[in-house]
Amino acid sequence: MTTMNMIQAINSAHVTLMEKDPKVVVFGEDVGYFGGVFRATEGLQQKFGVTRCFDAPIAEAGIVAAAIGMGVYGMRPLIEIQFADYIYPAMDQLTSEAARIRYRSGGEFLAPITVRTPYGGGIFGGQTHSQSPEALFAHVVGLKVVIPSTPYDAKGLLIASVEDDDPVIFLEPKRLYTGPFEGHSTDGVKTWAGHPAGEVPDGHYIVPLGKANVVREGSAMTVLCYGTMVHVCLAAARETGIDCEVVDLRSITPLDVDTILTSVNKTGRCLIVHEATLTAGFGAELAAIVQQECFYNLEAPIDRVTGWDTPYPHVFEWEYFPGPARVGAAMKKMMEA
Amino acid sequence: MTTMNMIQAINSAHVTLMEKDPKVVVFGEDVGYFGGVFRATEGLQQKFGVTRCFDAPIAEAGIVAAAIGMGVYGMRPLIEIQFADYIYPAMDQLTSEAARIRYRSGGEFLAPITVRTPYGGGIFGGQTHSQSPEALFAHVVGLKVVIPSTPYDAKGLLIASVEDDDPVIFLEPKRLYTGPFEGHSTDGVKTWAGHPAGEVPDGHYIVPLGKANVVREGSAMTVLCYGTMVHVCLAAARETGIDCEVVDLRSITPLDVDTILTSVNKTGRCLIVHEATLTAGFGAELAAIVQQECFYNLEAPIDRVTGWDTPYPHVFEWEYFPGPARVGAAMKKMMEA
Amino acid sequence: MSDRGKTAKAAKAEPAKRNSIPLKLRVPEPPARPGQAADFSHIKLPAAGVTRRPDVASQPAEMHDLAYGLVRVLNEKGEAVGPWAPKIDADLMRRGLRIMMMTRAYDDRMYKAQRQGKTSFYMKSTGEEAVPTAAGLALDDTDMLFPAYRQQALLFARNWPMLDMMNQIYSNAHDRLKGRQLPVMYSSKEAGFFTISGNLATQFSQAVGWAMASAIMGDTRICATWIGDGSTAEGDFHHACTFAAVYKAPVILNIVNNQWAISSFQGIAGGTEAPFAARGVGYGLPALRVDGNDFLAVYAATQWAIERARSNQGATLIEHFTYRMEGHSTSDDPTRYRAADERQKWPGGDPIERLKQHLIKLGEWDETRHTAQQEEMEKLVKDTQRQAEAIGTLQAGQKPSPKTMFEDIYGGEPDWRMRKQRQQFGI
Amino acid sequence: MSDRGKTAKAAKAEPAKRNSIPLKLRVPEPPARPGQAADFSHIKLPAAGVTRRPDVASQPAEMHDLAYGLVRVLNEKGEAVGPWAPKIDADLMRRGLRIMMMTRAYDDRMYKAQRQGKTSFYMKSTGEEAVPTAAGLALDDTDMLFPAYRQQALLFARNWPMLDMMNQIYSNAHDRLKGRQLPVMYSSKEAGFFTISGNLATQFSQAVGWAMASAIMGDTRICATWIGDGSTAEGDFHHACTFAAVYKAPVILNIVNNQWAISSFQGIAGGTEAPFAARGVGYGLPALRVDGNDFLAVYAATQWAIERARSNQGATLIEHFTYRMEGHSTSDDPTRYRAADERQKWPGGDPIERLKQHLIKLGEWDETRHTAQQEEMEKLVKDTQRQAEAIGTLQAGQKPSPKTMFEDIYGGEPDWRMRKQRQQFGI
Ligand SMILES: Cc1ncc(C[n+]2csc(CCOP(=O)(O)OP(=O)(O)O)c2C)c(N)n1
Ligand SMILES: Cc1ncc(C[n+]2csc(CCOP(=O)(O)OP(=O)(O)O)c2C)c(N)n1
Ligand SMILES: [Mg+2]
Ligand SMILES: [Mg+2]
Repeated sequence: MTTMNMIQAINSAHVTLMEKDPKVVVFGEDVGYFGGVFRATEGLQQKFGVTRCFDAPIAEAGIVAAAIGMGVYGMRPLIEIQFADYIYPAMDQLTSEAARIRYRSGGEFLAPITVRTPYGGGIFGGQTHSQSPEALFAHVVGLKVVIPSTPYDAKGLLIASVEDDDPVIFLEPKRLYTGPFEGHSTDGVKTWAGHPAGEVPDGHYIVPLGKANVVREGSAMTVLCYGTMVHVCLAAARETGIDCEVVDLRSITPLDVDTILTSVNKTGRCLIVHEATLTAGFGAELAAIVQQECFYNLEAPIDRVTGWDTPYPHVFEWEYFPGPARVGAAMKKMMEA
Repeated sequence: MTTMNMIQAINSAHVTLMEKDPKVVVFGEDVGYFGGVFRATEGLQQKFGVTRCFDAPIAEAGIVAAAIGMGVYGMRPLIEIQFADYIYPAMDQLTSEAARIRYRSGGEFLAPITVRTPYGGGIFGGQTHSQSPEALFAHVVGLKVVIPSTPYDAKGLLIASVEDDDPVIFLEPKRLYTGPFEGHSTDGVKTWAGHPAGEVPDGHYIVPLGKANVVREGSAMTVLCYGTMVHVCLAAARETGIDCEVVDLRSITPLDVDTILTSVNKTGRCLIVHEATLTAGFGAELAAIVQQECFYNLEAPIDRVTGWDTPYPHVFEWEYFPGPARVGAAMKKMMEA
Repeated sequence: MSDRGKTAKAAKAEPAKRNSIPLKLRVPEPPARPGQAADFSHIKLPAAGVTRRPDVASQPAEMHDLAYGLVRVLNEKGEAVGPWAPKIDADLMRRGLRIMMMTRAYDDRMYKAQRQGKTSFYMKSTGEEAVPTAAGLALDDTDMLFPAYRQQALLFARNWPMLDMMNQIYSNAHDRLKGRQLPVMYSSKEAGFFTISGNLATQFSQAVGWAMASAIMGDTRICATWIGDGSTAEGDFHHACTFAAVYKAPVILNIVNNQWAISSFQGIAGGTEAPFAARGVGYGLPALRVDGNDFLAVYAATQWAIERARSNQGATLIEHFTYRMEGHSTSDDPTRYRAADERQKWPGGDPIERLKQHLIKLGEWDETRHTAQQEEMEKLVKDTQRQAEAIGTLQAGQKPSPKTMFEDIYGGEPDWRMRKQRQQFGI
Repeated sequence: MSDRGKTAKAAKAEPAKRNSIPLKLRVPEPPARPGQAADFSHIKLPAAGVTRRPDVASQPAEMHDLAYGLVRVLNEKGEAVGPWAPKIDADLMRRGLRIMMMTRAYDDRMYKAQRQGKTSFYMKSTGEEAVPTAAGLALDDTDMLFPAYRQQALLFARNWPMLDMMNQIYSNAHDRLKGRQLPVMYSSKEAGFFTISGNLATQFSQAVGWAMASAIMGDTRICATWIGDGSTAEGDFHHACTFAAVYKAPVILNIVNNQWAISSFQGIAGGTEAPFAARGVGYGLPALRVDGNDFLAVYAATQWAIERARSNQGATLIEHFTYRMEGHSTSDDPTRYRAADERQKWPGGDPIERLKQHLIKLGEWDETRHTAQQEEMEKLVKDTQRQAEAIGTLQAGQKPSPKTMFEDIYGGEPDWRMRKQRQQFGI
């Protein structure tokens, strides 16, 4: 066990994977000599050589396509898209190709690629360094979508993703890289030291895809969330004093519906929180499932607290961000319903 | 009034628009001399000249980008993406650009483009000629998403879309091009002749965006649908004898929530039908809104009948397609709940 | 929001004093449309043998001219001439001829099967058979192929069973793709033939990734990929060229310029501004322009590219100049957009006819054998078709099991939604 | 699903008999990394004046050499020499010098403001000022600009108020972009300056569309666009070149090759395989390679391209060869990936210094005036900064009204969700 922040945990996952399997290859914009703009791949080129970790041209579609080709060859490419906001040029290669190759080849060819990409706001990145596009990938059958909320999970989920034979979009909440963040923009910076999930095993372990984590047990309501919002929801629960059951989904495809339904059937209330814009966000799918499966146990309408249906504005980062105040207010309102 | 099929109505919309406004320009793959693989732009190049209607290189991102540039100039580009399945290469230009230009320029620059594209199954097109990607665009704020279900609406909505200053994704249910289709794959081909909405005015008119159409009034349940599914749902209502209120949404962004809520509050039941895959499809958003806004009036869980969470398989087109049998079964089940 | 406007007054410089003429848009047009006589006068086919053959070890910068020339080996007399004439024996040429004839017979038959309603769709490769056939024979069977949809001959070149291909066309119970894909979108891992995509151009950059992987692993296998002239306009083409050049990937990038992309002539993809091969020059890739209807030229160019790739000299871009003799697909009617007599006037000849004449010239073939082989091919296709139809067609006979529809989306156990949906579907 | 396997036995040809060497991946590396001495020996700067100037009416096919040459006008003695030396008067050159100095002073100050926590981000254009300045002056003020993020000098060239720009940097109440965009992502319709995108390369193909529109409408306005060397790898670059060539769009496509893309040297974008200008040759576009640190060379090349565009000869691709003297942005530390003494050893000089020497040589400028202008610029920037800060910075002072966050997403009346969300937000 070592105390790691999320970047270090991700870096450690790379080292673990690359040491174990020579077929794991890492590339992306600035990931080689420099080690990535967020330093996630620091030291890998020095340790494993230029053909195992290298810089790529600025062409996200090309990066994903090359990874697919390598995956078809039999390698396990682990690639970085510098910001999730820049993944759209690769949409066709992800949707029409990575997600479809197993199906359309009758199961003969695979695209076992993992696409890491920092997402979400909270670093004053403006509308093109803050987006949360997870819903787009959740709609594409054939892709898996994984979102860690702690260093421990980040490493374990990343190893599980790379060892999985399916293409995985691995969204890293960049605001959590250096410490847990509860959404109080004016708070001093917290680090992962001291947080139980900041203790990370040095070697190989996995956190399985499709297993949610009940990070707080409670009886008053169920809160479904992932990524940065896990910490925001925990803060809101603490601050409101409402006995929430907070479920960190960890992956939205596959989705741990059993854990979700068990919790909502128990609490009778369900709040969904994500940072992405509301309309057709993944919260909609969660609400659709929960209302259908728990209809007779629901005591209040399911509510969603999310980013607004606007781009993520630079100066209004904190007005946009669904922080503990907005989440807490929704919790209170739901308890009154 | 002329009897037109949907292709003719779309063609007529082009003629009306191009005659009225020299700034309307039409391009796309094979749309020029040939008039498009579905013949929607037939005769336009001959009538308006090669610089008003012309072939484009096979580069969907390039086509959309060129349209954006023309829109910024002050024109109103009306472009065709040959199949909706081929729109993904343009995802970045649509999401990061067309949808954002007004916002990020403080309202100074506009991208008044309309992107027409045939979508949906029913023509044995296999998984790359049958997709329904509307949910992806519904999640992107800044885009409008319009889906007609009749020749009359197709022309009126297309004119409204082109005259709208915002970028519009205009999804044409290709299975409805030549006739209304109720989902019985073995039925003989019906034409639009005889259908009231097959009578189309020759000149200019609009069907406004954001106004749903209650195509069948009823009291037993509300059925929300669009495109081909409108006809399937009407057939299912007829075949089951259930007194459904069938709402054709016509556009999903903007969404006519008032009409939806009024209907569900009246009927107490809501079935959502679309051809796209289930998970994170637009039906999820509809369910999320309806359960929240009509919670205390709902007598049964909201159900969704959709394409399966699989690609659209060539040989199992009719097993995949959410036809009247599946829709009818869901209607009956809902009435029993 | 007050006086933001005020801050924003640009002191405009005085307007330019020049005589501006109105701008106009140029939209390229093919030389002839329906109702006009076909016109190939713009096409300059250099004589066979005149284009030089640089040493395989030459630098790309020393061979820009090759992108603007045309490698041709077979002359009008049926002789193989010039520096590119490959040293291959008659057996191999006869094999090439046989594969091309098999492909054409197969195409004709499957096209008709679609017309008879036995399947939904078909695409012929008529007139372009030399491109995949010669490349397929030049490459090792363990090299990987990333084709577009008009290289079915590659499968014949690898002795892949025709019955397996027909089962795919019919989406029947023996279709290895379980009826999922549109006809002609073959896939076979065993044959080293990558699953064809309905989305144009995507394979081009994937192939570069495969080649990079082979290089990273210190393997000896290379790969080849094909793209249509129209499809070169997609970004994937650019990514493929960029990655191939940057990492010196052992890949052969083939552009099949059959001059048409559905109804759009090659000028709409920029083919009249510069030959497609010239695109490669811009990336520093060696680029060849080859007579795609000349079996020996395609074979020789492919061999040259193979040698470069195997010796760590990286990728080669090859434009195969050919002509799409038939419609784009069964959904297309070319008389609506191109001159009716184009096929007749096309000066590049028929690849089967040209190789046949060469073999006859060499004394290695004759009309009797040719007619016999033609009949043999027709019979083979017919017999195989009978076998395939005994299994099933799209409309009749044995289909794959519908439950396969829910398989191969992910590996491992089905998740909650998949279990629920399978159940709803009744399996 | 029975015996699908059985049909699929490919009769493999016998394995190839050759000596295969293991493949290997080539990953390009810059000549020097931190801890090593900078090395520019691979860069060959031809003498000023030696590169020929083809007539504006020449065909692209006749000038491939220009993509491999380097248009240079200012020699080491500060003289303007050769066929590209533009005929411009001293006033215009002094204006260019002033704009470049203004840009540099502005960059320095805004960079510091970010370091002082007054905003979140900044990007300098130090060393590259000649590229946008000369182009901005050569173009008409009514021509349209589609810039990347390092062409701020274009706004100065159009006399756009510096205060307006600073308000954007500070996202304050007077920011015309209402605080929505990251600093440096300017936009001004009035200035004909398109809203800069955070998503690289997208403007390149949009500019071609704008130019096509101008041509369709029979207008006389042309446009210009800029892209970084690294960004040329995006598909948009390819689409821009393809559309520009096919439709002969009146657009100037500028590649600003400053040799770095964050930490990646130009070889990762393919710049060491062939000059970026050569990409244009492949499309049949006229392509120039220009000394980007030579104000007169950039001006002359732009003028040449303008003449072609205005006379319906279509697009020109220009590679401006320059050097990014500073870090990528305020988020970057270049000493982590490149040799510490690169900036000192860079042989291309400083564009401000070179134009200054030329003016002095002509007797049109002197050190005293230069120093005075330097002070004037610093004062101008400081005064303007004071004005801007009086309005507000990212952290303090007047912000745009939060309710603007919900505006300009769509035109017209807000829809149901927007009404609901505004209400939830409390407006
Ligand atoms: C991304 C994408 N865009 C459009 C299409 C529709 N389409 C199918 S084939 C074709 C023409 C391709 O022409 P070309 O590349 O020259 O190949 P050819 O058919 O001549 O072999 C088009 C536009 C597609 N399949 N995929
Ligand atoms: C689509 C996209 N991918 C990645 C990025 C992240 N990014 C911002 S600047 C940059 C480097 C660009 O280099 P270059 O084009 O050479 O321009 P320069 O910064 O040198 O002016 C990168 C990778 C982005 N903004 N957009
Ligand atoms: Mg073609
Ligand atoms: Mg650069």
